[in-house]
Amino acid sequence: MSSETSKMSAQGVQVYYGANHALKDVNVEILDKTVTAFIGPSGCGKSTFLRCLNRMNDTVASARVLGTILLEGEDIYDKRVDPVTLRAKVGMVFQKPNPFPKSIYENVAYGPRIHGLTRNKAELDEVVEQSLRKAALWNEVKDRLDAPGTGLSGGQQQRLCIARAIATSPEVLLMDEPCSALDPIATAQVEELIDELRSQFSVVIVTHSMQQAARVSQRTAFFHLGNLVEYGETGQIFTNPRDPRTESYITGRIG
Amino acid sequence: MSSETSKMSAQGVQVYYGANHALKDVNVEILDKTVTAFIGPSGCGKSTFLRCLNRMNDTVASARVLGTILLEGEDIYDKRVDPVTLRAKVGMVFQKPNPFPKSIYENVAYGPRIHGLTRNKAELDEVVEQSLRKAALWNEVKDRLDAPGTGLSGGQQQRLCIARAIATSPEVLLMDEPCSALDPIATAQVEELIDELRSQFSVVIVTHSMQQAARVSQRTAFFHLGNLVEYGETGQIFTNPRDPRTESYITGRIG
Amino acid sequence: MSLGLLSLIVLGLAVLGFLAGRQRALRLAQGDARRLHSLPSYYGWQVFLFTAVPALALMLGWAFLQPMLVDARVASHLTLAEGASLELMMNDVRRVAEGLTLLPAPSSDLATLKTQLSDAGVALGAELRPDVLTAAREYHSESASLRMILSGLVILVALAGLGLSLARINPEQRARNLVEHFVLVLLIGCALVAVATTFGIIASLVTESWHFFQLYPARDFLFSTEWNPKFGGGSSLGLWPLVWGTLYVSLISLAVAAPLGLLAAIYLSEYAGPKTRATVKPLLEILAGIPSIVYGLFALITVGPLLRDYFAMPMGWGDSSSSVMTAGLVMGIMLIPYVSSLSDDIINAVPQAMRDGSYGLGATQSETIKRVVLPAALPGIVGAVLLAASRAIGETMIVVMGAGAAAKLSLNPFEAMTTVTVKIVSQLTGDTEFASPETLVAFALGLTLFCFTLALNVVALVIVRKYREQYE
Amino acid sequence: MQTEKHIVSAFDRDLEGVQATLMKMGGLVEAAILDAALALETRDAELAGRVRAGDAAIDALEEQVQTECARLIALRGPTASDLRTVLSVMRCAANLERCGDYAKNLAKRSLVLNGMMPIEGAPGSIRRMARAVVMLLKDALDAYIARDSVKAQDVRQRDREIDQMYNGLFREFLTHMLEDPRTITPAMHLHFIAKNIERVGDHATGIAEQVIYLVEGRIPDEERPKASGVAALTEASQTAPRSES
Amino acid sequence: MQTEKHIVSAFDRDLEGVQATLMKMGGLVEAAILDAALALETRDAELAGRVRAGDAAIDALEEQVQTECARLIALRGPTASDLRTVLSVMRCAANLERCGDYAKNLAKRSLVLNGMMPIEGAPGSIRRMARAVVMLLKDALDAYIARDSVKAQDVRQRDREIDQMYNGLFREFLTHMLEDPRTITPAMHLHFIAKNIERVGDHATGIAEQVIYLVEGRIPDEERPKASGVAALTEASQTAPRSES
Amino acid sequence: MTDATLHSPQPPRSLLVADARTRRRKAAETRFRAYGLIAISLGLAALVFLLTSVLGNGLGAFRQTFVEIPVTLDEATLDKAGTRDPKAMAKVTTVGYGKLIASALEAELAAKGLDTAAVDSKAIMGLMSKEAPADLRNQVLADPSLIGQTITFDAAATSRVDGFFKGRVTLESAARDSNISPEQLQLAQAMADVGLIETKLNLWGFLSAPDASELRPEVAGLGVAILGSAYMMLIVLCLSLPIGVAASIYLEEMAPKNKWTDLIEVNIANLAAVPSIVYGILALALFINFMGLPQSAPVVGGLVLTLMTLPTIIIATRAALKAVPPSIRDAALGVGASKMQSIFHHVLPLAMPGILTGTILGLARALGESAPLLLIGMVAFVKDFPSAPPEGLMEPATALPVQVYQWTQRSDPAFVERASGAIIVLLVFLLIMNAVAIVLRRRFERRW
Ligand SMILES: Nc1ncnc2c1ncn2[C@@H]1O[C@H](COP(=O)(O)OP(=O)(O)OP(=O)(O)O)[C@@H](O)[C@H]1O
Ligand SMILES: Nc1ncnc2c1ncn2[C@@H]1O[C@H](COP(=O)(O)OP(=O)(O)OP(=O)(O)O)[C@@H](O)[C@H]1O
Ligand SMILES: [Mg+2]
Ligand SMILES: [Mg+2]
Ligand SMILES: O=P([O-])([O-])[O-]
Repeated sequence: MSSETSKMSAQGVQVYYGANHALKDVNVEILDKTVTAFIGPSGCGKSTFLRCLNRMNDTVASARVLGTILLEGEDIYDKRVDPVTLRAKVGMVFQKPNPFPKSIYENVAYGPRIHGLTRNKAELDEVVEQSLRKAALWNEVKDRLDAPGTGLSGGQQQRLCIARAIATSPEVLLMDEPCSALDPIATAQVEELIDELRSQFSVVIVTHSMQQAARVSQRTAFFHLGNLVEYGETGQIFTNPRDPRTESYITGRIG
Repeated sequence: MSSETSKMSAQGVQVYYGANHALKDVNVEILDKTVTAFIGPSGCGKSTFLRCLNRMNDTVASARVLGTILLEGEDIYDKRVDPVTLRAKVGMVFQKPNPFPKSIYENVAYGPRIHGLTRNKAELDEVVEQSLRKAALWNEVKDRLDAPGTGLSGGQQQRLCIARAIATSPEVLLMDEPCSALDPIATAQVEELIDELRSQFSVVIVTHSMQQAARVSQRTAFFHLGNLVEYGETGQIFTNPRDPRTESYITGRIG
Repeated sequence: MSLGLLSLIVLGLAVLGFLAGRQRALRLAQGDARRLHSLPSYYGWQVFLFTAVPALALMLGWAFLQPMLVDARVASHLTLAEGASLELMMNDVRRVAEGLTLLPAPSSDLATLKTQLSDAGVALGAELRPDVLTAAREYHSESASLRMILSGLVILVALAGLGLSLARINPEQRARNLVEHFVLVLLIGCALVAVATTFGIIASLVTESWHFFQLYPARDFLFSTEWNPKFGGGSSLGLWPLVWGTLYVSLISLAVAAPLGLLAAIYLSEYAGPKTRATVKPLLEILAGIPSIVYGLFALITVGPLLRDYFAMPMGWGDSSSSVMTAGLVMGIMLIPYVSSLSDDIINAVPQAMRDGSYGLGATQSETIKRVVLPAALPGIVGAVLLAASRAIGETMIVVMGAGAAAKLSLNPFEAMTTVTVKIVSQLTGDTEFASPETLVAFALGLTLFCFTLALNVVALVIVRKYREQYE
Repeated sequence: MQTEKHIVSAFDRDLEGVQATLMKMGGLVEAAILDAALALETRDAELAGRVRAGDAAIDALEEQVQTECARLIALRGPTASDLRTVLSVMRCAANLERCGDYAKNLAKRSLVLNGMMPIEGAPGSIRRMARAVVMLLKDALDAYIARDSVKAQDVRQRDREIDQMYNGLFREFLTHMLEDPRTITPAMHLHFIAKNIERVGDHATGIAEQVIYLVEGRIPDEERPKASGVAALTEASQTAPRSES
Repeated sequence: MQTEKHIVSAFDRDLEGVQATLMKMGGLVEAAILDAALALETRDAELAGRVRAGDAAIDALEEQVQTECARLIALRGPTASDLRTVLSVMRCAANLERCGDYAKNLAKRSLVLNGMMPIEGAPGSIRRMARAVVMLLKDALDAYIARDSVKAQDVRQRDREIDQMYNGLFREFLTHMLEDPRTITPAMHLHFIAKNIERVGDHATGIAEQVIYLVEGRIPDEERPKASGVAALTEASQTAPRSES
Repeated sequence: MTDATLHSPQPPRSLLVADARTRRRKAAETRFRAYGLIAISLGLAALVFLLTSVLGNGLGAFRQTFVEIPVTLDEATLDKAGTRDPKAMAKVTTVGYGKLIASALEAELAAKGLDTAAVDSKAIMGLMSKEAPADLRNQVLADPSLIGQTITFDAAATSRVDGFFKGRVTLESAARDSNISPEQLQLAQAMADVGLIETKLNLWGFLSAPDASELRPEVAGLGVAILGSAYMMLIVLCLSLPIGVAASIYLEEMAPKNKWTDLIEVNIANLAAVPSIVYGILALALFINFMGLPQSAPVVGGLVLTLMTLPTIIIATRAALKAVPPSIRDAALGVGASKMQSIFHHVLPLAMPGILTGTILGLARALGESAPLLLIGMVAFVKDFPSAPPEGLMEPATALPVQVYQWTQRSDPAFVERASGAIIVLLVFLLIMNAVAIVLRRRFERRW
């Protein structure tokens, strides 16, 4: 189903928030063209690790990241790496749909604009259309690209955010509980979209819902108390986990 | 498992918000000592119906309720009924835990105080302790009854709210998505509690999570577009629903 | 060259720099902006900032320093007459110098020059003295030459910035990061203005009070109960009558504002329908938007006489239209919206869930308010009342116009009393001479007032802040 | 049964995948039974060997179906008709696997029979019965695919015919044994073969019952319409004990 | 397997309930087999009749287990070991139900045999074998309860002994038939009875395999350790074909 | 559990019967509601009382009694050379014009046949403002072509005559008044009857005229004050908006959250609540005493008001920035925008309505502020208009609220009317600013 080449590779990642050791020696290979899910109880460090992958943790003053994270072999925490460029390559979608209060078009065009990815309006139009198509939103919005993005329904907004992230042609898409603010039907649509996106991107998704992880991911990583307890093929994690903590969590014996 | 006597009975209930016909001819018997779950897509009228049951809809100016709702044979929409008295008998627990910013003790004592249910402090103490015990919270808080209720964890807060509702010795407990603001472990604890409460109260719970409805309820009502589509034994609804709409919803074909 | 023109030139250069920088970056990237580290306009902005900011900063600094430099040099030309102040003479010098720049052909004769000057709109109080004229001439030429030097320097700095930053442009240059750092420094500078203000307030109050206490014993100021300034000297400047008046007025105003404001806030946030709320709330807030001078006038011409004619005189409590009661009542009206608005916000901040919780238990609305909402909002409300108190203590115009000027320690609210702020105004308006204790006492009063309100504010702010955090 | 698509199409994909595997299994099993019967008639040791070897593939498919279904339940948490589908797939696979075993057993016994005295006509009868039972199995699987409960009921009815064929063979072989004691050993094998083929019919009925479970949500009440209950037994007591053996 | 409790204890309760039903079924099945064997030996028609009637209870229990399990999956969406538990319960119930069928069939045939010439020693041998197989079944269920995979492996090994007992009986009955053609019909019935008891052993093995699946998450590779593979077959070709019939 | 002991004393109650306790609770409810209503009514009554008092006192300021007389502008007296050279014409002083007016008035009285026996000619001139001749002179100098023509000259009547027609002055009060006699008033009444004296709208005159001395309240206007206020507002706007926004951006978005920024935050909140008079002291000590800026100059007023407004704007701006949900920032950062880009592209534009609203409200407060201006000498009597900025910023001026204060300090009761009138003007400005703010807020209000 998914090619097994590694896209990102985290080696011995540790994160401290001040004195709080939030993440302890995490080693994960994010595979190319694969949906990887991070599950685990609240506060176990899923989001923290996710935000390490595109250095969103840089914006938290107290956060300190140790270890190496490679994107296609290059250390993203190298001094010469500009986090801004990195984030264009490792896009992010957030828990609550957060379109800019601008037109749909402008929402999608923003990334290409600030990164100077297109040379003219025609190219930009093309990028916007392609991104919206990939996000399975084009047909719903093509007649009202000038309408404000905030006027869309929750699920559409989230897909717009995905389109926006896609527009900078990232290699990896990070999603932090992208459906937790959506109703079930919108959730299903976004899950469906994630399933489709996997043919083109690596997708990493944090979710509280084990059902969701089971539905959309090919690989699952289980975090517990800042440790990466188990990482493997989703089917195996859910039918026959190796670690008793994973088993306990999956079957609802620990939170 | 549950005795089959009817506690509340809704007959031909219709609700309008202004011109919006939100609920269409709903007939439901809420059984005594049974957990009844309301499920259905967003906006189908679950909360609306729930709030009819203790006249919380009275606080919405535009809401108009037709039909009869009987509590042990008495029409709760009768002119002579004071909603204030009704709500002491039909308690309510809300989506977000909302303890009063007072001590744990005061939170629980509030209801009995305003209704004058106890004659002296000793009786009140007794009521508070019993309520907290029933809410499976006593052991966790007995040493700090004077600590503020807001200092508890989310799940504890929700159980405190349940204790508070229990303290007026209601006959029916209404819960509107009581776990949707809680993390999985707290959710599980509250579900467990609901399961225990059923030996003493009728519990009616609105939930977005079908898994939750399946886990905690004995009866399930499925609402769709303001209609009560199907109402029956939970196991039957989930394994062999009668109405194709229920089937579609349960199996994830309509949102 | 006037400063305005100079700044225009600098800005013009900066705009040119922007265009050139952008262009150069694009050219270096062979027209494909994607090869640049940053967007082309950032290269332009970088040049703009390096051109404009140092030059303008130099200009501003110079503008502040120049008068001091020139003053120092010119003062040597003046022979100071007995009793005359250097300040006043320097004022003349400046005026004359200014006049000289206006006149096309200033006459060398003193008398004609004076008429020439007065025709040009420079009215001189005293005779034009020769040494003043020389000083003015000196002043004039000094200023002119300094201004020339400045202009040259500023333009040079601007050009240097432009050239250097243009030369540094290359496609790998992190223009965006550079610009952003630059902007950050500007932002920090602006943030420091607020700090500087506090610093300025404290410094000016403390230094002048220090001067005062050298002239007048601090013990008398702090512990005497008599206030009786005499401009001839031998004043008694005791603080207590003023403090008493201040507190008395504030108390009365709070006694009016706190209950009315709170009850109004409760009614508006809990009972009133959206329509009532939408009309009444802004109406009440008008009260807060009305300047205090208006209240002052109201006290002076309406409330004062009213109270005197219908209460004080018939009851035999006094016959002054200025009274503590007048000022307190009017100030109370003014403070209603301060209490009600803040309380309203605070009551609204109590989550609806809290009310639902109470209704769900079968509480009536007033029970919910009294037992759940108000206790939850109490710290915030206390904070609101404290802030109103701070405002009452510092309020000036109402007491200046409504409370009277007599420093008294009395309990009769219909008597005129005075407050700290009134005395600050009365000691500092008119001809001020910064040498007598009667003037300088105002700074000591200011310091007292500042400390009072500071204490109240800090307490109130801490309370309000804590309260806000509760629901976040 | 639902005809609309799931909102998340991955579930539909998975479900279709596992049902396709089931059908593949069905094809293999049908072929195995027919081949084994042919090998018996033609005394073709090589074909019989192939059938025996082929059972491993059927077993592997069954294991795949069971694992896939468990995975599907674990990952998708199916309910209502979806759950019934998954469970019925699991049960059908178990049924088919057992049928595969019978085919293998038939092939094994046919190898053994190759070395013994042939019994006149018996292999032909066996093969006819095998053909009939494969038809039944095919129809059951068709009914499954089409979610056709009428056809499934028909399959359940037709199982009686298989039972009757078995009863006939039982008597026939018994006659042979009584007539000629040398045929006792081969007839014993034939007895077991016939019994097994009759069991295939029962499993086809099992699949048909799954179809009814799928469509109507309940397993049909009596296990299967019986020829006539106790009456059949007393009759059979002289001949062959009925069915659930 | 997990030993901690679920956070939501209702699931544990349900799971325990269904496993208790399973154990009850096991008890009924064991008793039915022993009773049927006793009825055969003592020619006790009344006891045999009771065994036959008792099968309905076993069937009902099986249906209850299956419905409960489906309900459990629908309502709780179990995963990992919980899911395995539920699935294994379903499979064990199917196994036990089948064993119940065999017991009923034994009882039926014992009724038929009552009216025929007794074969010396055969009922005693059958009963010994039945006792052995019930021991096996009991051990398998004990292993299930204790989640004891070692014991389960032991059960799988001991199934070989049952197979050997069956082979012995097969020869014995064959000898009887060859010696006295009048015994052919009753011996045929005894043959089938022995075969069925051997199958009960297989089902016990099946339950043991579920234990291993439960504990280790996979069905053991070879279906069961065989006596000796092809060697056994060539030997058996003269006697009885092994097992998977 | 001892469930049985719980709530045992409660007999089952029917929903349909209200017990005594319920009725008591309902009564308490009604009472509580009434208290709130009373409080609101009192507040609103105070507002109404205040406004009617101000309006009642101040509306008169927009009307002015004029003596209307035809005056022939005699070339011989006014432009002896006949060159219409303004310089030459300026040689004719107000005294000359005074005589011209006096004769014209007397002629007119005679023409209308009014009996002037009871009043002498000085008293007749006393009906008109002392400013009248200067007024006429200004008219002529502004338009020399008028010379030789007969124009109808509207001379402002003195404050007493004005007061008489507005009901403030009566014959009895005139009897006790040294500035006017009952006879003069009777004459004035007679002149009014024949249309020589008329009270009419004088909006422009009131708004544009500069202040006038103690003796001529009738011509005192708000021109200088409005201009001074405008200059100060200009300075406040130009300084406090950019500085305030920049400071807020730093504090809200950029600054690390530590003790120092916490201190700055408390400091700013405190600055917003520091009494305005303290700012006056600061300005006096810093700008005037230390930096030597001129007293009474708009620049000093502007600077001190800037300092005062800054915390308000910073607080409003920070609130507006805070109201922009963090998700917007995350969104921008997530697609690879830098922090500055996320702020300047997204956060700031979204916060702009809030910032502008806050700024306008801050300006409004600054516009009405008087205490600090008193201390920096803006109470001085300023009759001359300051010139255009930037020079004008350094010239003496006054401000609206201070003008009010000044007028209240004068003894002539006519100034009370003027002060109230000035307040109406001030309130109108504030009303406009607040209305703009409200419109802005309504228009761009965003619910996230
Ligand atoms: N900005 C922060 N400052 C300090 N500590 C933090 C910060 N963010 C997270 N933490 C801490 O780091 C730990 C891991 O947090 P993280 O947000 O990664 O958990 P999570 O697994 O994503 O939880 P959730 O499911 O609730 O989102 C927690 O203990 C949390 O308290
Ligand atoms: N206060 C209200 N005023 C007007 N319309 C309302 C109000 N509350 C609910 N409605 C409308 O009534 C319908 C039913 O709403 P309700 O809240 O009962 O749905 P719900 O099933 O609880 O949905 P959800 O799962 O999202 O909570 C919706 O169409 C909603 O828009
Ligand atoms: Mg709802
Ligand atoms: Mg097999
Ligand atoms: O399939 P069976 O061997 O049990 O008939």
